[in-house]
Amino acid sequence: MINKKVANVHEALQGVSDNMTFMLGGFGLCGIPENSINELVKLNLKGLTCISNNAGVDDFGLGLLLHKKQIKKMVSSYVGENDEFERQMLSGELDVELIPQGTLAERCRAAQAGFPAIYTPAGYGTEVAEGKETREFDGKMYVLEHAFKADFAFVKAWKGDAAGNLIFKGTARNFNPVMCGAAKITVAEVEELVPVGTLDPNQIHIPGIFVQRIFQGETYEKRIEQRTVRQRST
Amino acid sequence: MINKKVANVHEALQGVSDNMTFMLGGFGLCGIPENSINELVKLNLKGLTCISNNAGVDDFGLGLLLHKKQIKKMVSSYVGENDEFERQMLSGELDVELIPQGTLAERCRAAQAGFPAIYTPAGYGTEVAEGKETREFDGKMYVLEHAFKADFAFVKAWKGDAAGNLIFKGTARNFNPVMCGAAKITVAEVEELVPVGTLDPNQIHIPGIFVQRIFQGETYEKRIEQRTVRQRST
Amino acid sequence: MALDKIGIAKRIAKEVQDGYYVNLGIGIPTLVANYVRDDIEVEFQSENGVLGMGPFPFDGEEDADIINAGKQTITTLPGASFFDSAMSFSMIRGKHVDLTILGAMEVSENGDIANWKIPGKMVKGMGGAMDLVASAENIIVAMMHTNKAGESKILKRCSLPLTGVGCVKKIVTNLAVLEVTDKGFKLLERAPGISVEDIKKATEGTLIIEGDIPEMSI
Amino acid sequence: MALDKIGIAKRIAKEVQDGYYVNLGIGIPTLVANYVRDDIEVEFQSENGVLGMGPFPFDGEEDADIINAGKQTITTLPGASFFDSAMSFSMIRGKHVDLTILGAMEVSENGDIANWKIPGKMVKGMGGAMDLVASAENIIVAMMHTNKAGESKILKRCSLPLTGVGCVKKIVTNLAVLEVTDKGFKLLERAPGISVEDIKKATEGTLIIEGDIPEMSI
Repeated sequence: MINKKVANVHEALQGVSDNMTFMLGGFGLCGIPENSINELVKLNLKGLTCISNNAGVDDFGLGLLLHKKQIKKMVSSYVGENDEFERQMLSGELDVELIPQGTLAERCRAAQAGFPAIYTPAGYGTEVAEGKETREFDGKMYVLEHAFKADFAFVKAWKGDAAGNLIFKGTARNFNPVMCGAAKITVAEVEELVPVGTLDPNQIHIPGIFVQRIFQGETYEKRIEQRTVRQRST
Repeated sequence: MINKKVANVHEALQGVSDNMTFMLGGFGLCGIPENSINELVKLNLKGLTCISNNAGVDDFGLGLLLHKKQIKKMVSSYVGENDEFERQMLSGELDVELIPQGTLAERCRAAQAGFPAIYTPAGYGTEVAEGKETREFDGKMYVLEHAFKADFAFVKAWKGDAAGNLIFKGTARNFNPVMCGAAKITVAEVEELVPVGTLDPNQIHIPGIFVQRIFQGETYEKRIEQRTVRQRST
Repeated sequence: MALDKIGIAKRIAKEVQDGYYVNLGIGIPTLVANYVRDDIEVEFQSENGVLGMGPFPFDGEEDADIINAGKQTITTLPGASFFDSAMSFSMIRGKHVDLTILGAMEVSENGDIANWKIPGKMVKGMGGAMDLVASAENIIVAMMHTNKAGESKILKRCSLPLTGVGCVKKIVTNLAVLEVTDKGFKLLERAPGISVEDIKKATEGTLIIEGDIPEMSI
Repeated sequence: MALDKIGIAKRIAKEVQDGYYVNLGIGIPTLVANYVRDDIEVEFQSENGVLGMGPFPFDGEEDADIINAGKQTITTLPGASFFDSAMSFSMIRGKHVDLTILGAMEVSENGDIANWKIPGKMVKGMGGAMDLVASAENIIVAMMHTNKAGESKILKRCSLPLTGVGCVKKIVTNLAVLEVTDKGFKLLERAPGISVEDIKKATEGTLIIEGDIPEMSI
């Protein structure tokens, strides 16, 4: 078993520097690598390009990096729910590349799986396809989209082991699995680091080969963005 | 819950006919849809095109269809271990398209995921790439390979439920998941059909949306091709 | 009387058929789930990675790890599954989802839709909408017929950046049910108490009126 | 004396480094696992969908659902995982596997390899070999230096249909360890008791001999 365990978030983030490109898992605030993000805030890196489906909220997730103006460019599919983001974007301080969510997922997976590019129908005929190569297959039009290139991927899993194997919970899975192995170095933080051999080999979502470093996160706030409930009928 | 359960293999194979293209899961004899194959033999369909990593052995798996000369064309990555196959191929009775194993997997996944084609480095510069479009990305050459088109996919899972959710065991997983939803109709046979709600939603390998029909196989021989063991030290 | 959001959701719910996998967008579409007939089997997919969504959780039973694409806490029904974003869009791009219901800012008579950006003002992003409209064979748009200023959102050509081209088949607004045809918007139904004349006034795109237009039953 | 298959496997085992994920082909490569130093951590991947392979099972403990790419029954070690064929080749194509060891019928001095087809005679297929050689940065070929008729399999140009072009970096045969360079096969080591002259005779491709050629230690 090849040991990927590192002591803490500090050790896990060795080698990060200004102007790097990062992938960050999560959908909204669900399944985001909280500990890694907080460490990036602490390290006060600048000029970052962040590939992440969303950009957090004003005071949580990637919003924290935005507030300190650490991010130069965001590559996302949806960036609502964040006033500071909107301000920086509309003022031109922040470079934003909005791309379809499925394209975002598949450009990550292409990097993970060694594909240089993919053809997707998403965005054909819209400004997303402007300047991009398009092509017809079987009477339908597709846009050529390239694999991402990133320095680090930061993902968050539910459980993991020192071999780097990961299991995700519920919809906190989202982009995390497709970002594993899609950057030069993949850092996984987990809620629970379990002994090697306790995870069922049939039930591992991401085999450790896609993960370079793994650590147990210290705390997880797991903030809920839209708490919606129904009343119990009496 | 949308019910995909059918009573038996006979009902599961409604609509199959001569000259159709089938995908069949399995690697060697591991994880092959035994019940569906046996039914195809019984139905005595002719002129079939079969997309399957291997072609069974002389008296088991797809070898049974070969013996009855039901197969017109095989699309596979490896076809050793089958004398009748080799005879039919070398004599020209059987049309064989050999393609790299990763290409086979990804042409299935492309069909499942709505991609028209993929670029893979596998086979570049070899006869596999002859007549195919090639292209350079970042200094490396790739071959354009198209998504498969198939009428039925026959897969075999370990456990499944009436919603069509599937779980695979060990290396019997192999091509089965990537063929689900990659044909017009996907037929899943399972060793054990469990009540809906008993499978953990976090641990489902293939969600039911990719499966049109599911049934519990009557018997599974699960033959071992190369029994290799070590002796207990005394 | 023009329909409210619930009325639109109720009318769209009638389009949902037995055995459908349905993707619901944020806003009015989310409400549709509440009004689907209970004698048919339908499964709801959300692009953030869940199939088989159930109702909102009871107070106190929310799980931060189980949300829908609108980031709302949800529950799952028996037979549900969770998966990653790549597999989620395999379902969408691979045409495994039978019906997509989403909102729009504008729709044009050739079936174009705009719903993700107002240049210089608002840019929330397209989320999964571009993938959905590019691949879904069956798209219903839920929207108000006019904007707050009373201007039509049912247009000859969209003025906003597009989300997809030539993809919308059916539109349910607070005033009408429309079908996108080669010749323009074919008026299928009127909201209760709304006249054909009312709809004509609220529609900038070509409106095709053939014979008597029935009132919706909701 | 020329090495036997086990000797070749033992020599290749010395190329395996701590922390490597290794894909072993069928035949001699499979034997390599038995001779890797036990003070380093290595994980074996098999393209049919397993990472963390262990030894063969004890008699009576075989599981038909747990095999390697050679269809042999295997076991797994703690930390192992199973996955589908698409993910397996994501590991391979995505360059996550550190070392690929495979057999060959022929290798040419520009690094081409042929190992899947003898036209008109034998066509077993390429299995995963074309994917492996097209993407692996570190490929070692395990093979006999000559065929049964005594003809060299280390050639100027391959005569059989290729599996991959310009991809082989190192070759371990029953006679020698060779490195593929711009100028030809560089002789790195001799098998015990085998002379440079023996190797010259058995090699059709350009052989580069610089200085004293050490004998292998196995």
